[in-house]
Amino acid sequence: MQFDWMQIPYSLLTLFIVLNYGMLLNALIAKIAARVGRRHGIPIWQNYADLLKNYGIRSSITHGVMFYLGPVFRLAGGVGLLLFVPTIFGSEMFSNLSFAGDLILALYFVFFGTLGMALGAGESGHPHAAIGVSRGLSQVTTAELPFALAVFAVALQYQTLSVTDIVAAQQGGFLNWTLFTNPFAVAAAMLGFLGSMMRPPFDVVLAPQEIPIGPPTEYHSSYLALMQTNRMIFPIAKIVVYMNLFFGGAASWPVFFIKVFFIYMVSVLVGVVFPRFHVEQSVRWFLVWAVPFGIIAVLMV
Amino acid sequence: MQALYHRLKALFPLGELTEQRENLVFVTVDAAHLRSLLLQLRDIEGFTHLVLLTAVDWIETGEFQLTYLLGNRAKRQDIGVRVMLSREQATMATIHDLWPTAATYQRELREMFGIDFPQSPGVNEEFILEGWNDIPPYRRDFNTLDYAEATYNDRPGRESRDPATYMREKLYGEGH
Amino acid sequence: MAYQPDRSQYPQRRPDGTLDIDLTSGKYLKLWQGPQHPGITGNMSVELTVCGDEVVAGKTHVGYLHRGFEKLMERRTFIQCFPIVCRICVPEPDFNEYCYAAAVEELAGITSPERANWIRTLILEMGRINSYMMYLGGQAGSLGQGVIGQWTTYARDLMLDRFEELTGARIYHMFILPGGVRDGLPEGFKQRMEETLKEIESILKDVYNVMYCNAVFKKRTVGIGYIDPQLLDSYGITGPTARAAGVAKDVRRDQPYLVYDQLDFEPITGKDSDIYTRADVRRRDLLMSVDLIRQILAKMPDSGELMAKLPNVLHWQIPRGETYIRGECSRGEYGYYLVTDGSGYPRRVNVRGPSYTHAVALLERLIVNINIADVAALMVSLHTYPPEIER
Amino acid sequence: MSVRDLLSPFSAWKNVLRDPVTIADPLNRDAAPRYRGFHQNDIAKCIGCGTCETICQNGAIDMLPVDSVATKIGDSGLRPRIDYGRCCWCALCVDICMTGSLTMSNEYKWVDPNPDNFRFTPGIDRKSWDSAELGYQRPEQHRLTETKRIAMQELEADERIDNFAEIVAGYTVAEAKLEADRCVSCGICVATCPTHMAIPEYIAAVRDGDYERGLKILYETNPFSQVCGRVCTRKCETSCASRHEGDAIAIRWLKRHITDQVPYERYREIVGDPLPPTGKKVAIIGAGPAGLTAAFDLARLGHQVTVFEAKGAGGGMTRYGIPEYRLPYEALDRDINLILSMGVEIHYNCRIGVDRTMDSLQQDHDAVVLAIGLQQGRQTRIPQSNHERVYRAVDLLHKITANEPFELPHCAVVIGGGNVAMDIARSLARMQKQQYGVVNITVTALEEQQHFMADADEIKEALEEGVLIRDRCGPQGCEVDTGGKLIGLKTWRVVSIFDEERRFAPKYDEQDEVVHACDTVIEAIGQFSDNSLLGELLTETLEWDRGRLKIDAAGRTSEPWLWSAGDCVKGPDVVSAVADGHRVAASIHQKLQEEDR
Amino acid sequence: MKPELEKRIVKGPDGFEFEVDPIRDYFCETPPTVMTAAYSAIIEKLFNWARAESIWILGFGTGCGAIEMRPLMTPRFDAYRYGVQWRPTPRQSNLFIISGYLSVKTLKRVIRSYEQMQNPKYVVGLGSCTINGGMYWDSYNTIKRLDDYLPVDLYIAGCMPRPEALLAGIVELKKIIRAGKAEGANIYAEKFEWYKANQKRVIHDWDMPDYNW
Repeated sequence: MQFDWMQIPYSLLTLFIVLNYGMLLNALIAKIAARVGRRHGIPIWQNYADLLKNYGIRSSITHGVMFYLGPVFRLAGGVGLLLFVPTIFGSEMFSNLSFAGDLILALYFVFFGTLGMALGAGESGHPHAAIGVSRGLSQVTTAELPFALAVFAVALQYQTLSVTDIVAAQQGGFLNWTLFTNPFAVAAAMLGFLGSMMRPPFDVVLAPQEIPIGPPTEYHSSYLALMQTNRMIFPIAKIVVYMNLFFGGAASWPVFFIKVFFIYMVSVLVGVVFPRFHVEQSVRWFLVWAVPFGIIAVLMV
Repeated sequence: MQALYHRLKALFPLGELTEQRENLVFVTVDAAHLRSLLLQLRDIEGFTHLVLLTAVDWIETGEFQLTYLLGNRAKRQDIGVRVMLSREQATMATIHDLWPTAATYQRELREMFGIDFPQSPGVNEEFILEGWNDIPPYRRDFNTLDYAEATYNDRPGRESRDPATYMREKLYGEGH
Repeated sequence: MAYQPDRSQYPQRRPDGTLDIDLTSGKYLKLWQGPQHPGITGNMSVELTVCGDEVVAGKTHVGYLHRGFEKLMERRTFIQCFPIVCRICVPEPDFNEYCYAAAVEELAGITSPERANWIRTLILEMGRINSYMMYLGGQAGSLGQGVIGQWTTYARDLMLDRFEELTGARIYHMFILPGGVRDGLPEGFKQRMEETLKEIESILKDVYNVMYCNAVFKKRTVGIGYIDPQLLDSYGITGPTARAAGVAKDVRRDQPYLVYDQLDFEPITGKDSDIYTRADVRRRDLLMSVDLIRQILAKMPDSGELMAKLPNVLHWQIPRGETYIRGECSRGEYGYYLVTDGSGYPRRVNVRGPSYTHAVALLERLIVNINIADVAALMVSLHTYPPEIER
Repeated sequence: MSVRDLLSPFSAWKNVLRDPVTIADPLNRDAAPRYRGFHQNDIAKCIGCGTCETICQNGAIDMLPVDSVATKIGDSGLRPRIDYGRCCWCALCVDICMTGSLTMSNEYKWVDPNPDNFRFTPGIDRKSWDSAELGYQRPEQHRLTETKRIAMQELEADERIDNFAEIVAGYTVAEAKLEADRCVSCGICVATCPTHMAIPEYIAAVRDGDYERGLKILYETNPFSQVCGRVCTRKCETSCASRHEGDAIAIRWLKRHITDQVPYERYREIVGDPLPPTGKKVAIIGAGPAGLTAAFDLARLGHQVTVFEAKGAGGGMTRYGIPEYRLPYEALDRDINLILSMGVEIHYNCRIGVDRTMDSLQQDHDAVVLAIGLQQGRQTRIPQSNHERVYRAVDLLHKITANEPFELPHCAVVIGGGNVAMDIARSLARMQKQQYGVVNITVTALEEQQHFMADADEIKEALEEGVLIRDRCGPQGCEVDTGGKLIGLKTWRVVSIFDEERRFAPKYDEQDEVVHACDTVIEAIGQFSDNSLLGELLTETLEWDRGRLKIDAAGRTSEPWLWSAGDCVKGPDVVSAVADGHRVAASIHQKLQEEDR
Repeated sequence: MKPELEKRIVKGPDGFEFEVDPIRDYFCETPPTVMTAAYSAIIEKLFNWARAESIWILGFGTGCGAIEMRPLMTPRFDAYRYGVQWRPTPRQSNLFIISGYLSVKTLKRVIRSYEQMQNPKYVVGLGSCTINGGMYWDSYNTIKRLDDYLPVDLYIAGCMPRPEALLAGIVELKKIIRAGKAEGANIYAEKFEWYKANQKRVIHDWDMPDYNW
């Protein structure tokens, strides 16, 4: 694959589309979750207002360089993840900066933001942030484990580390999706996915009732706005990876929108109705339920 | 309840029995015999539930009345044990070892009435108030209205007229 | 494999019984839950000393809501006390009104009319439903299951509508006053109440399916926050917390007041005495209240006096005396100790809220050696309302 | 843990398909019909008694004057202003409201950035909820004060008809406490009482059972408390706040109760000794309530007071006008003796103008008070009314009191609907019963019975005692038979009493003529004062106002040494006379002090 | 003062002893500064719109009124529709609803929480108690006028105000914000000395720094 300068504005366009989609999707998901609670929920444009409001906060305080860099790292993680995987399969415009080994980079980016966040939150000096960070790191690590195993299985299965190639291999009817060709890997990955979406039962990191609200507890104004921006992009980017690896990717924007929505809904489906685990309970849960699937998947291939 | 009273009376110097209801009586005992009376009530007579422990300030006679209210669920009876303390030296033996929860009551009494319970856990710590610098507020000689008026600002602009006085001024031009 | 924390570095006890905690050592962390904290039951706080994520000591701090009711009542006439007492406990204010009214009636030698007693019972049971609904939302919410709170608050809102219709107010009803109640049931009340009860039952069914039959919820609550039945008396534990430990402590049965002796019910008990059992006892108690309301509406007289004759309330004086009135509120034994001295003002009022013992002595004992994440759930499971602690 | 535990939580998702239960427009949601929202006050009904302020435990209510309401009898002119920085919406103010004017709407939204705006006078300051119909109103049966007056024990008609024993028994201590307990101590009555008795205070004394304190309060303002406790016109009760939704407090009976409860021997000590003598001398003409009150006040202030009374005993109209069954002479004597015990000198049977002249009084005294009352009965001047069997009520009442003989009519018609008419009718009825065994008295008057000037109680009791009442009868002449014997009174039916401009101009239906058979006609249509004692010269010098002496607010006449008080200048009323006496005494005292300086 | 907040000498791992003053070490004492609208009118307008449409309430139930916050945020009244959300930390909150009476002990925490909120921030006083003391006007432990201690943007009458009244208040607050008149944070900065003096007059146990963001 050749690098073309034109890919940069194209990928920025992707970023723009995904950001707006993320804004609306998050609001839509919130509205759906609100429906379960038998209410209407936020207006669909709420996320724009929140974001703008937080950028418009006049005062802000910092606890140090890392506190400042935390959200930047986080956002970089989200944006980076998005930019280095192809968003729309087969589209010249929206394949972004993907390259042959982008799968490894993607894995790295998934983790990258969390680390930055941990450093920044740690510097805020707030005990709740510290507790949240330690919980977060242990949980993310175990949640990544089945995902990594699944990715490993998929990479083995398709004999490539290029996301584009993996997507290409899944084209031609939905039966070619990894979902059906390697269900154990998908199961492992989806269980890991539940853990990485910060929704119950795996939201012990934020846990407003225990350590309000974990790592971002000290973040505010523009810092928070940056993190919010990331919260709009990062889940979508992550889902893009899942979609590409397991659900046949998307060949056009409408397919992309629909697939992302449904994959997102998986975590919501579970998240709305369950309470949260302890951190050690969730760690154990991943080890007991998700990791074996991953191992089986790897072994099967 | 009369039978109970007579049984207790044989063992302790009790004051008169006040029968408030058929299942609620009050007796008075002196501070020295309180503990043994409570033990007797708890362990022999089945009054195992400490309902409450509180004080009443009888400032006219210079006494605090401590009320230990005990309940017997099986017999559906309650007995209030009154102990009169001098306001000047308001100190009482602690019963937190009989009922751990009494420590909280004693802490509150210490703070709100200034009654001391030596050896009760945390009795000298602030419980409800913070930075209190006046006499204990539940004492009768503490005037809450005066304190509030002196400490917290009122919103100005309030005034009121007494109808009788106002009518006399208005109808008869009399200023008295 | 059960989780076994490493306790080797936990604090030792000093000879005087206090824990040997040196904050400067870095081993321990002081963590405050509250007063500005979503995981706290109202405006109070718990000072946690944690080691890792285990609590080694907890201390309840109250007083954030202290208004000095007992002092304020000493300078209000007997009727003037009536609007103020309900403020002592926000989520279930009616017990204050009832206990105060009953205490005044007893000392003044007034009997409230039969029909008023039925309405009082009705209001108390309605209040119990509300309080339990708050609790259910809180218990699920403390574990991060927000949707239960949405449903139960809605159910509570429906009941508040009934309250509003009957009493003229949403939260502070100020309806039960010494001598009786303000008014009778409005037109069509029974029917609307029945609709509300049906809706509540259906919501409770959903709650049962989503909250009680929930693997994660069970995982988080079964076996946590165990209260030894031996502790009940020494810690003054009453109400559902005691009943969940297998002791059928229920004032409604033990010392029936109002019209409870004419109603058909049995105290609900559990046996495991953990958070889950307490939640379950409360849910079944709630269903029992629904049933009791149905019984009350069916049996209550539709006409008759609502107020006993009062002396002119502006200069009402009550002879010297003291009494204690108790009732079974949703959290346990609620009681008023009233002392009068022959003047127009109470000499002393002492309010015995069940949270007083539950949230201080008991909580401080139970909180030791549990996970930080369980603190909120434990606190909620004791169902404490701070205003009745400090008043 | 079972599969069910894993799956059943997902049942929550069924709600996605259900409609949300959210209230679509919560900003315009009505509260329940009984909701206790923001206050409303019916300004026309409100009397500004301030009971709401008294019961409010939050100190949220201020009583303040408002421009659109004037102070008048029975209405203080104040209106409650409520501070929503204090209110807790307990509605005790609505429950206690004596007139039912204060209510609550079911409106509940009030948002304002300025905290000083949350104060308003309901009904005066226009609010959006003023016309709201729903909201909390005090339920019918829900009363925090007793509305019914404690019934007074009275003699039954058949027990009282043949004697002059006092009808009213007076409250027992228990009854008085209950009655006193009904009072809300608003004090609206105080200004209505001509002599401004401290009514709430002495009622409080009854409540507390502290009768000596009560008595002291009574005699501060009224030396005729025994009299007023029985026969006061009780204007106070017409303005009583309890009157609006129930019976007025029996203020008169409570006053009497205090005087009954304290042994008479204690009175003098409780009332206290007069001040040391000042050496000033004051003459008072007439020992009626006005004169004796002035005497009492001045004597207590240390002045030397001499009272000149034309009749053989003191009390004036209270003795000679009010029948014994309403006011026993002993009660009157007790009051008078107490006054005299202050060092007042009294000369009975001393008619000024005959036994002494005004000039001599003026010379011997520093001030003179004219308190001669209204002694002469008015006449109807209808045809034949100069017949010897046509009497004036006051004359007959005087004869009855003084035990002067007169021929007791077998059948009498009384003209007039006032208290005097009732007094004479009932007095004669008693005498008829005693002497003839049957009562045959008819009372005729222009007004309808419910508009009679007489107290409703008086009418009721008169009817019980067998007196007939013929209302709306205009007397047209006495019928005399050929032998010159009075045989009846001719009346026409009254169509209207006043003309369009409210002037007295009765119209009759001449066709509807009735002749009331009788052997005696008694005119009870009012009294006037005989001022002949003044002498021609003084009469000339003094200024007059429509037949009465002209006096200023303090009771001064146009002569600097002469004051006048009581019925002769103010019209008939015991308690007004007492008030007058106080006023004159105060004015004289002031003058005398000024002279000293 | 709490023992752990007192100044003390600590011996470091390297053997050096140094003084620790927890209060001064943890918190900033710089008084707040007035921060006026810094951007051009049109941008400020946009920001004001966003501020009005995104109101984050601090989840601190200071008094009885807190009980109506739950119905407010749940199906029946669903304040989310109005752009209102609930935040557990003062850092991220814009609106502080003082839900009724404030005891002195809570006032201290309220001040601390308020100061940790970022400019612009709004305060709404709920019910009689915040206006003129309410039914606790004669209590020794509750303040009477909230505006003595914090700048208040809006008051809602009631005891306690119903959720509907709260929503009406929020709608009104939005109007104020949109008009750019909700400058409580700047008022607080301008009259800082005055507020501090008032606060210190009633909080006797003043163991916090003068300003701690």
